[in-house]
Amino acid sequence: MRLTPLLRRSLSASVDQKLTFARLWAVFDAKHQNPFNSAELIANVLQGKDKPLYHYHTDCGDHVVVINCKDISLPWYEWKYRMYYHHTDYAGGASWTAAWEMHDKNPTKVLEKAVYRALPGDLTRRLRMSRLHLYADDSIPDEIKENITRQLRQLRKVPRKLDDIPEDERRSFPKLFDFPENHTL
Amino acid sequence: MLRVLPSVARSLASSLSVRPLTSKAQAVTGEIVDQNRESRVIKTVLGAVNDQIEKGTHSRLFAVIYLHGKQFKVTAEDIIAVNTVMPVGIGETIRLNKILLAASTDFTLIGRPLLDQDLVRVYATVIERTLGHEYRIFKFRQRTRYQRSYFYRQNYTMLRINGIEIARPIDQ
Amino acid sequence: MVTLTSVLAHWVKTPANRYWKRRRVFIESGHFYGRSRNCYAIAIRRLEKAWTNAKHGRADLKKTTSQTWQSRISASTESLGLNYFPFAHGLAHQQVALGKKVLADLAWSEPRSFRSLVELARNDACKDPAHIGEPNENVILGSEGVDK
Amino acid sequence: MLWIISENRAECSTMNHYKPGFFLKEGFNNGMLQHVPSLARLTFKFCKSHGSSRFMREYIESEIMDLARQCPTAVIYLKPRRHRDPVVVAEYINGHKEELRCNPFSKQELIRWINLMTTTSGRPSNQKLLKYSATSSISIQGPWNPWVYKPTEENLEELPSERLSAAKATYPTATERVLDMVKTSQPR
Repeated sequence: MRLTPLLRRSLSASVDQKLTFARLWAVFDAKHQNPFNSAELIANVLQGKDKPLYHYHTDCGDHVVVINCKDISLPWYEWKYRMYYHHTDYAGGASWTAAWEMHDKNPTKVLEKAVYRALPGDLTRRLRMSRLHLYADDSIPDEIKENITRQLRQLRKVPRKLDDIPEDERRSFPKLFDFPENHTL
Repeated sequence: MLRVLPSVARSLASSLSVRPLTSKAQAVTGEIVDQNRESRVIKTVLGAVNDQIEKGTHSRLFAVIYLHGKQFKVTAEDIIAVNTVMPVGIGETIRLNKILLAASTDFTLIGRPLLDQDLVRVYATVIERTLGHEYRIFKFRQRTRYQRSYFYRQNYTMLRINGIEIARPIDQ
Repeated sequence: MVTLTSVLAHWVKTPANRYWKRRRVFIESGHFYGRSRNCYAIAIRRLEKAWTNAKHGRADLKKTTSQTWQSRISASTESLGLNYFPFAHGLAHQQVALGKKVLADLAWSEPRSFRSLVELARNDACKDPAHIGEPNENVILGSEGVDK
Repeated sequence: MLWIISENRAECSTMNHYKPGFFLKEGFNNGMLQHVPSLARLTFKFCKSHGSSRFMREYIESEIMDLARQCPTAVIYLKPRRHRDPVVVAEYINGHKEELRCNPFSKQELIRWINLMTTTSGRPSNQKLLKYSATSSISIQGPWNPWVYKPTEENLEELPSERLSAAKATYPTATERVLDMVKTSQPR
């Protein structure tokens, strides 16, 4: 069948439309990442702020799958001093939970709350949160893994432990100075 | 191995069309090591673009024009509304001289800041001169019974873009 | 009975004048919620507030539109490995006078032209590598028939 | 009562004004090859004796021939009737009809309003223009999509992948700089 130029243009236009507004699934590795800085990155992706057709009325955000939530790293002593407040609405019902305690109960909760705070507090917040998929370790269900087409870059390098570095690499590492023999560490 | 972005070469070529190759333009070719190769690249790119222009095989053109303090991205058959009264009769055709950018699918000519007037030509016809919607500018002061309403309507001139053409090879 | 000239006739409080005075207000308050739609005393107060707000709204619209343009441009440049401000400075330094409105339009409608603009700005900014960091690996370094 | 008579029934009924905005659109690509003027008929209704039609009469005496020469495709009617306000009715080729009461206008204002009626293209007046340009081909190079700037080899990678996930630093770390210094000073 031979298409007229006008018809061909309109057909390709509808395909273009679907391509342009395609909703991707991105994956983010939270290992050794600051959850509050990562939350800003994830919130931008959930809102679609990384697309040139972003508009605050347009629902153009991507899905984000976050893995290794149990390995997040909080700065300073925040595991101890960051408190999550809850009130049961009864007298004396206030409670404060430390971040480490929250993390023990649910390893995805700290990041989830961080992303919730980073998103704008309008009616779209719950919808966007429903596109966030958090997993404690690196195992993703198959039905979600098959959607993933995009990888978000981490914000900071994951440091290597001394035990992870092979023996020969450790030996070949240049020594800047040596301790004197009588030096006690 | 020479590695050059086709788009860099395109922008290079476009800068050539406006002015001769300056030291600033040479800095663009940071990835090209050999001077001879650079000139060969420019020749090839310009040749490819000129070939399309001479044979007329390039796709539909679009241009960014500067008109009455505003910029419009236009292509043939477009209508634009300019927020002014133009001293041109209805149905008369004018030529738009200030062109910031002209491109097709395969090449982009970027003006720095304007493209040569003889290179790209954009024609437009005035099809309508009208007023916009009326809006109320309301002034109100508390407790003094002062309130005024002023009404205002903007002037608009509608232009139909007749066509965009590249008149000559870009490196002449 | 007092007879008035035609100039003073509209001063008379007739039911018809009362109706049309209210009619003019209700025409504009038709989309309000509750009694401010149909009760004159409430409607006129809400309308005055709406008219003063509209004045600020016209100014705010320009601001939010400009923010949207900037957000769209930076989304596109960042996926090409360049932030918004080096991009804008690079274009200005190369004497390219394209405005935000047109750049935001090109960013989604003409990706190839936009990419060549980003490359132009990047090569200008490359002189000071601290501003742009490493080139993004999303950029394909190709040789489309130019080096043969 | 002759205020502004309009085809829009909402103005005369008890409904509120709902005036939708409009986008630029011109039928049959008017102005591409040839421009077809949109004004079809212009009717001047006025009184021969009443003071409210004074400036309208002056306009008709001095300006109407110029107007007829200026728009040769339009038909101009003069319709005198007694003791009523002057009205100008413009009818356009798309079927739109616009009526304008001209009682408060001076002759100079009348010239401007009638000039406006000849240059507009027959859409209901006082509508909000929503977009300042209209195009049939929105994108020439194909619009942006999430894969435009994406390198194709990324599609072959199995996600999540460590290579694409690793953070990129702008500056070298202190360790890397020390290692670099050591490497450069080795021949010594």
